Amino acid sequence: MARVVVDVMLKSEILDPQGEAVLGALPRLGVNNVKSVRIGKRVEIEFDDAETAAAVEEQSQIIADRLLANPVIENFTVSVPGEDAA
Amino acid sequence: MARVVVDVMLKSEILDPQGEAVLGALPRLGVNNVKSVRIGKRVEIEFDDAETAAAVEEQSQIIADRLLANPVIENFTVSVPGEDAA
Amino acid sequence: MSSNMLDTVGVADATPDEKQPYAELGLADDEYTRIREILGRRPTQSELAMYSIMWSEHCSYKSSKVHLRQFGQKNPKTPRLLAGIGENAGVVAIDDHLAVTFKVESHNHPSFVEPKQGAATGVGGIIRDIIAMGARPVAVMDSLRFGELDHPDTARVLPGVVEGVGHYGNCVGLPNIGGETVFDPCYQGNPLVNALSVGVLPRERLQTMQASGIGNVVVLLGAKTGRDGIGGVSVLASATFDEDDDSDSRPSVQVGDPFTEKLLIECCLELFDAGLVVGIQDLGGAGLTCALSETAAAGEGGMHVDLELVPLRAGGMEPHDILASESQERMLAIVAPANVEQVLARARRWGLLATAIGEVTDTGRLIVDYHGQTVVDVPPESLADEGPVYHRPIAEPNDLGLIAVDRAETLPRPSTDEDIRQTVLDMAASPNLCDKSWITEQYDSSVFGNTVLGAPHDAGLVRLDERTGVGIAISLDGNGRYARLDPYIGAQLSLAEAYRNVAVTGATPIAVSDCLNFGSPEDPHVMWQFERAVTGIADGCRELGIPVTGGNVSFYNQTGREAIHPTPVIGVLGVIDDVARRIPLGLGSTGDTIALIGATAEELSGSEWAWAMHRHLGGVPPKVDLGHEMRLADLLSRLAGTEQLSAAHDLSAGGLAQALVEAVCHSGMGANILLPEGADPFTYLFSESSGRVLVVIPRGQELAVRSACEQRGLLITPLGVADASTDGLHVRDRFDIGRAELEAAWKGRIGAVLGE
Amino acid sequence: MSARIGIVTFPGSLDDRDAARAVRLGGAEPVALWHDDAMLKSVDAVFLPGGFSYGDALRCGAIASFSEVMGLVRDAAGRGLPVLGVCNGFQVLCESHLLPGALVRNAHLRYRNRPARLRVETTATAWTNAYAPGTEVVFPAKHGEGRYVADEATLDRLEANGQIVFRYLDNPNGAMRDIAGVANEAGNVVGLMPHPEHAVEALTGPSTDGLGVIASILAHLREGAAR
Ligand SMILES: Nc1ncnc2c1ncn2[C@@H]1O[C@H](COP(=O)(O)OP(=O)(O)O)[C@@H](O)[C@H]1O
Ligand SMILES: [Mg+2]
Repeated sequence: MARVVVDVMLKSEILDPQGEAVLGALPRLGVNNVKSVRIGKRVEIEFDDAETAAAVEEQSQIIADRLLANPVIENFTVSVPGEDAA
Repeated sequence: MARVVVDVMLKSEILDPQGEAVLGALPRLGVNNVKSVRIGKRVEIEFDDAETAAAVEEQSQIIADRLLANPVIENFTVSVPGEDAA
Repeated sequence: MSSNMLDTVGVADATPDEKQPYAELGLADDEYTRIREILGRRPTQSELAMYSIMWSEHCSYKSSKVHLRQFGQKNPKTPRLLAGIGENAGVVAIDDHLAVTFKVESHNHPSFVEPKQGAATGVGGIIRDIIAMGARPVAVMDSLRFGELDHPDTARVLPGVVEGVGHYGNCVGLPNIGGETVFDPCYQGNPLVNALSVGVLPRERLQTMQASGIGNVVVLLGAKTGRDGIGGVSVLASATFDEDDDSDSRPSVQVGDPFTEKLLIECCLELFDAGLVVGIQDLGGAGLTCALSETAAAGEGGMHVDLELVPLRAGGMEPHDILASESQERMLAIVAPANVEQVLARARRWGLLATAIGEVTDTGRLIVDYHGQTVVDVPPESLADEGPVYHRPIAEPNDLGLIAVDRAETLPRPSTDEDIRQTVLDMAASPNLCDKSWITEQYDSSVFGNTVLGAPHDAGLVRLDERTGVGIAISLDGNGRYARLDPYIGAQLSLAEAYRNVAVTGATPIAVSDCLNFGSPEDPHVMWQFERAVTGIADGCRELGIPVTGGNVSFYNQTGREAIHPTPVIGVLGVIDDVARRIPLGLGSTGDTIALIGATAEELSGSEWAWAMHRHLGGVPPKVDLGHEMRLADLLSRLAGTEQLSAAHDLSAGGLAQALVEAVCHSGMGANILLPEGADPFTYLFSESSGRVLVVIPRGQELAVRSACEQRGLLITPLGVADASTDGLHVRDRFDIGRAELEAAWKGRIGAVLGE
Repeated sequence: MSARIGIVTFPGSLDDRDAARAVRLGGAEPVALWHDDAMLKSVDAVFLPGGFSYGDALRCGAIASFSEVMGLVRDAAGRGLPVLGVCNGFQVLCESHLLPGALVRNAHLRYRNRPARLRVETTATAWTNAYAPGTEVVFPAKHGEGRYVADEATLDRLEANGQIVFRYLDNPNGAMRDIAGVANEAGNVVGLMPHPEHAVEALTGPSTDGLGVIASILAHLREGAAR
């Protein structure tokens, strides 16, 4: 199946208030050895089965760049989960 | 560096309107071959360097289970990015 | 980076001929020369960064200062004014105990680059100005301008801006009580996001920004300092650092955190109430640079800071980065040494970072050390108060004569009743007049439980004191088209409209704040517009007897050579002794008389009709009569809370037709109208003559209201009756529009265009 | 002596003052509780107000559920202490597993502020006993994440047990089965998204229907005292 994952994270220099809030809450769970938490988006995209890997790759880049990530404040990576495992 | 990634996704039976909205917007980008889009969270946690891999693994499970994901609506997976590459 | 790279005062002394990138930092040759004269040497990198920031247009008002002086010169004297221009925000007395502070500020360019965060941090910034005066912020408002509604970029900018304004205000817990949304192609590449905040304080809690009391401690409160918004000084990055520098590390956008701001509000108020701070200043556009130099300059004039104590969010920040950073949600407090522990403890309780970073000294110098080495040693007033002042060239635009004769009164008009009926519907559906609830529903309007009137009322009205019922009303208004035709009259028309909108709630206007959005000050035509607009506001306020208490200037709103319409946005604040007396919007009850106060002339140039139906902008704007506005306000405040008035609504864009459409749509009642004999129906319905209000008078009170009008020389014309059974707009002998058809035209337009 | 109703302030709570006003106007005594304090000050009931506790990071209410005070509230609720959660307070109760289900992003993806018409579905709770069954009320609803979800089995069980307390007449957020508010099995813990505390004064609210919630808790406490 043609499944692609796009991870979108705030650029490292941009304040991540959510991550900060979670970091601040960890001691309440008894966790005191975490240095930083950053929270971003994970987007799972499923393409039609018929698509070629190249087409999927190209389209995913377009979707990520133009729709999923805001280049002013975010970076993204596109990955095909199957590939890692292979 | 002790870095862990927790991916949190809505359970498949829970409506994901954000994913639906992205799916609906794709034809405007000229993309017509996507079957589904699901949007979840990616949480990157950085532990103190001194931690052992086992401790990191265990703590991450606790954090994910108790705080990062709500079992009523979400599933999560914990992964250590380094491991994939190795 | 190794310390031997640090550009210290000593290094500057030793290397007088080092070339410095002052031009890239926006400083002119003579400005740089002056800095060298002030210091008697070349500035260090940190000093150069600070001067470039503080002497920028944004911070020094170098192009506008000579004109803004008019406000101080012409302001009417009033005992209400407790703090005025020059403070973070103006403060006016409400009664013997309470005072109110309010201010409007722009965040235009950031909102174009990153609409959500740009607008959000605009709201955050203005809220901190209010806190800095010692006040609890109690409401926000937003005045927005975009390109055409159906332009693809508006689909990007508008939802983001609205989400940002909403997100920040909602999360910080301030009701949004009104604003405006205007569409015009001139704002296509330059959307305007002007945010207002208002706060309330016991009079004795008024705070100053003075760093006074030698030995007092300088405490930085709130968020950590990161690389936000230091793009401007990135030319100072040292060569060694540049190599592992990715584009990431110098973001020009700031991301705000309303949660931290909420904690800042609560914590600062606790500190004020406990008398723990001597002075306080928000960190805004120019970060520590501005806060340190302004507090030092306002106090005894000396301050020493150890910059390495500033808590940082990012690695590898150099002193000038720390000084220039625009990280949000920070305040600077001046605290007596004995109280420092308490201040830190209270901040901790709120989960806020608080750090002592320096102290007040008697040196008369602002000295900043970094790990023991001096990187800044300057007279603080040279940064804060003695920036350059320009008398920019001024020239009347040469197209004004041509524009003035191109009058909208000559445009083809709808002639038949059927055509007029259709025009009412088309206008109601036009972007500037249609229902704005797609936007306002994204804002919390009721948190605090004191909002008596919010959107869609002519002005927002909030209760300040539950026991006495005392409250305030505010309206924000601008009209770029009128200001384009005549900036003096246009600015006064906006002032008159905001004044009238406040009066229509029953409140009495007492003070003004303004945000002046213009093109490039280097363009003499823009400078002419600016000078005329400022003069119009200053003259208008003097005539109305209400002072300008503060405001903001936004220049360079232009794409290439094309400037936006000159757009002064005026905020008027009013006071009402008991909010229960407020006058609502609507049509009262069946049988009530609907009447028009004020005269209608044939004034169509610059009108919404000319624009919406003909894309026409020309001629001269409607006349302003501020004396008339004052009599009208007096009448309304007299009738408020009596049995003589059941509703009122200001007439503005779209004229009488639009006022009736809104009254019907908001009331669930019908309006049964007969246009006065002899009046041209089209003109009567669509002219935008100023100084008019639609009023609804309960049965049996008509004579009393008529005589109250006549006493004040105000024309009142009965138009018809409110009628639940008509349910729609019925113009006798001419046309009928049922509620369903009216609402179909007026509602849902914005959402539909934006794709839902 | 009037009933003491504790109102919890978390960092980021916003409607706590409004909750206190509503309690006061309803004839009870509001008692301020601080999220970090390990004491409930012997209150007779607890009101978790709206807002954005801890910035609503991660999921609304998630971090607040780990606060000191929620540990106490959880124990006390188990022993029958009446607890009401409104908006963010409802989210905190779900995250604390004191109420079933979860609140997720509105189906239309935007924050929306609108008066909501609701039907009181059960009067057999500590917080709704003063209403007549089936009463229609109007409370302001204002939230971005108020869509109630739970699995079908849970929803069926809630229906069967009469744990659905308020239902929307015009569903503003896509909530499953139009659910606006639910109770625990015992009926002492109730959560709802719309704000009864913003419907207590004609001058500022769309109705004064919210006073019924305070009247209910007072009646409930009186009854308990009489027993
Ligand atoms: N258009 C204006 N009308 C009146 N006062 C203005 C105007 N623009 C700026 N001011 C005043 O000049 C001072 C400096 O403005 P500004 O730099 O915006 O304040 P801050 O430092 O709080 O951001 C303030 O007191 C402000 O009220
Ligand atoms: Mg300021």
